[in-house]
Amino acid sequence: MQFTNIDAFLSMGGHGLYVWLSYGVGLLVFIIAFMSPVLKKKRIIKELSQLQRRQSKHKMKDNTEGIN
Amino acid sequence: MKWTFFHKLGSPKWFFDISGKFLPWFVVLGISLLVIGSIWGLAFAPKDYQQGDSFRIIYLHVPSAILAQSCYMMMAVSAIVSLVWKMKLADVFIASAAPLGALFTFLALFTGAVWGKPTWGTWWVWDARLTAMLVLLFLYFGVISLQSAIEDTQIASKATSILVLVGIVNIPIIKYSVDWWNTLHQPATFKLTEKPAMVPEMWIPLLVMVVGIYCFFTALVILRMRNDILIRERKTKWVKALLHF
Amino acid sequence: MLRLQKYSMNNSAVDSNSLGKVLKSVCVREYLCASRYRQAFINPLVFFAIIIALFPLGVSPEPEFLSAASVGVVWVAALLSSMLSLDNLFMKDYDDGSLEQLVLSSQPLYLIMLIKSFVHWTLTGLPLIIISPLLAMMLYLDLEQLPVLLLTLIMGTPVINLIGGIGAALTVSLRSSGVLVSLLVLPLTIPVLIFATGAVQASIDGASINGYIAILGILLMLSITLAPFATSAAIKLSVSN
Amino acid sequence: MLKISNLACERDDRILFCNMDYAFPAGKIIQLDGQNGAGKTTLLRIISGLYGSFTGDIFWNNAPINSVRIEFNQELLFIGHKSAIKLNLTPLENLTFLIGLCHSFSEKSLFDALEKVGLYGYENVLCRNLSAGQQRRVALARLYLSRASIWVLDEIFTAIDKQGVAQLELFLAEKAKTGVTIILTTHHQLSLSDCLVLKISDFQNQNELEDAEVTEI
Repeated sequence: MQFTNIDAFLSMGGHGLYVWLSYGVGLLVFIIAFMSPVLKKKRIIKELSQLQRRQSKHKMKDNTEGIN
Repeated sequence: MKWTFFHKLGSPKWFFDISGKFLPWFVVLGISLLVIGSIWGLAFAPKDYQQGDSFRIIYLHVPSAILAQSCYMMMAVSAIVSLVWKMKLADVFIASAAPLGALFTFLALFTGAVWGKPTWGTWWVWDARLTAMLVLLFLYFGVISLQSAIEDTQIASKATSILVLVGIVNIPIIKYSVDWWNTLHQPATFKLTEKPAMVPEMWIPLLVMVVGIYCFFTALVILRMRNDILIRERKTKWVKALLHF
Repeated sequence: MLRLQKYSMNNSAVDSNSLGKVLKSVCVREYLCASRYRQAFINPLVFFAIIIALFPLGVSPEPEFLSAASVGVVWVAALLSSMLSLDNLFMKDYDDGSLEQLVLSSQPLYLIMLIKSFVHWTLTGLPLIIISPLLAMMLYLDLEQLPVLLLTLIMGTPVINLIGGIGAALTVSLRSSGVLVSLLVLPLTIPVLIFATGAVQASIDGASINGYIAILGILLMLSITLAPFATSAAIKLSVSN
Repeated sequence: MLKISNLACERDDRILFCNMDYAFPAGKIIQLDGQNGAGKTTLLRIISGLYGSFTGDIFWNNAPINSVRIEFNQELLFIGHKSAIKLNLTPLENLTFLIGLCHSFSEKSLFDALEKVGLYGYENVLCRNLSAGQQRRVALARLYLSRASIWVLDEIFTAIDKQGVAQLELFLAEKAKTGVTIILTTHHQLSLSDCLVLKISDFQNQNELEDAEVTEI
């Protein structure tokens, strides 16, 4: 451990603002980069299954019409 | 001649199945390596004798810069694969990796600028590395906007592949010219990241971060590629079967 | 063997035009079209002059400052106006279907693209080079440096045209492609800008410019040999839209 | 001879046609038939090599077409929706370029061709001053000059008057007898007797796309 206490760790020898700004933005970027595809996947699956349901309904209708 | 291996590799379904198995590992490995590396770098690595603690930005700056550059290389390899063997997965990779490349380039630029403030006294210096990164960011923007401007996905992919290849031929020239320009206008000053012989306590956490960011990047690319594959292959049997569950 | 025979057979049957004649007919048509619609090639020139005139207005009219900045300003303005003229390169040919005919020609498309680039350069790059001494003098560029500036423009503008051709070819099928072309092309032209302005700067400092000119020559050769391939691939792609 | 085998094309989430096998016999006129948006133009563009997003094979004289592309292009005459006519050029200049792309010619032959399409006296008028039908005729003058053996003609009768259409049909029939394969689309009722019809709807099998393994590479 390079720092004696938590205050020294946070102040980073006077460069705290720069170091923590970098890491904060880095964390933000990582979270955004990770969450956006995860959320997008849910949306895609929802949309695609809706689309599929609509289409299969159409097909069923066609089929029954054919039988009648 | 038919390469069954290549056939398999080119199949989105195969990729979707296999990547699903590997994905959690990359996520866990990436995140834990990044966490370990950051804590190590922030709290345990010795401080630099010249720059003090602001040097700890290196553990974020260098890995993202390395990744940003190698991401373009990977895209270029994919572009060749896409144009020569017409492999769909390569197209998907380029489309998925370009925004990530831009994001990590931005991160490298941002951390570089923030690091520049305590080191040089200004937020932005027309340093060769930073300028080259800025140009790289523009190249990524070009790829992204071309991809989204063309509606037909297949044509968009091919066009992007051509652009990426043109870019990769140019990148060494740009890098060289920016280096030249920099030595011309600024006598070599204090350079970021060029340290005479880092001690192991300094570079081992850096190595951890580099490996971690690659794992994390792999996980992100897989996530994005899987999304893209679902959309592109939405009319195939296997995607429809997948959605039934 | 078989293919060779077939090839010669076809040749005698069709008697297709020689490469030289085809390239000549492309050239002739480009110049004819340009002569009937001159505005398309005058506008970028005016744009070039306006940018240069804006600079002293926007920054400072002091001779010392302007003469120091003149090379860069002339070059950046030349770059921007080249971007503007890229629209003329393929847009009309795409709209009226001429590009399809060029793609279906039995002659190598990359040579046709090279010729088109060259013609386009003589119509846009050359006039720009011709008026640039006038504008450079308005920016108080040292007269002794003028030949060096012209040399860099002569060697550099074709490179910009050739690289720009790739961007124009990639985006020709899109409506409103203007900004996109610049976004794609401008980052790729940075080396030309650096070495061209570097050469003039070196000449001002009394250093040798041979190295810079050699590198500009390499860039020119590279883009002449490589860019038409990318352009023709991009054209084939855009036509298939 | 031109042959397509197992051709399939999907566009805008729709399968235009699939499992298409057809051999275009030499010396015949083949009319592509289908509704608007059925994929007639796309098929013509695939055959001429302008459109690449398809699966299946095209053979020319039993060789895969990509391996004989230059030879094929020498034998191909393609006139599309866009007629490649520059409005700022005269009919003569336009023809000089379009024919000059393919083969050598004499100036007189250009005048003759323009006369045949009814543009006598208009040789040196800018095309922008001609009517739509006349502009179309400039493009069609290429037919009278072409030495190609495969003609791919997309909606060439558009904007042409009845008399012109009749004359063109006669010319096409005559040309086909000399061994030229003519593949065309048109909304006109062709009055030609020995015209083959290729119905695109015959190849519209609405099956789902197979699993990707087969179609990938």
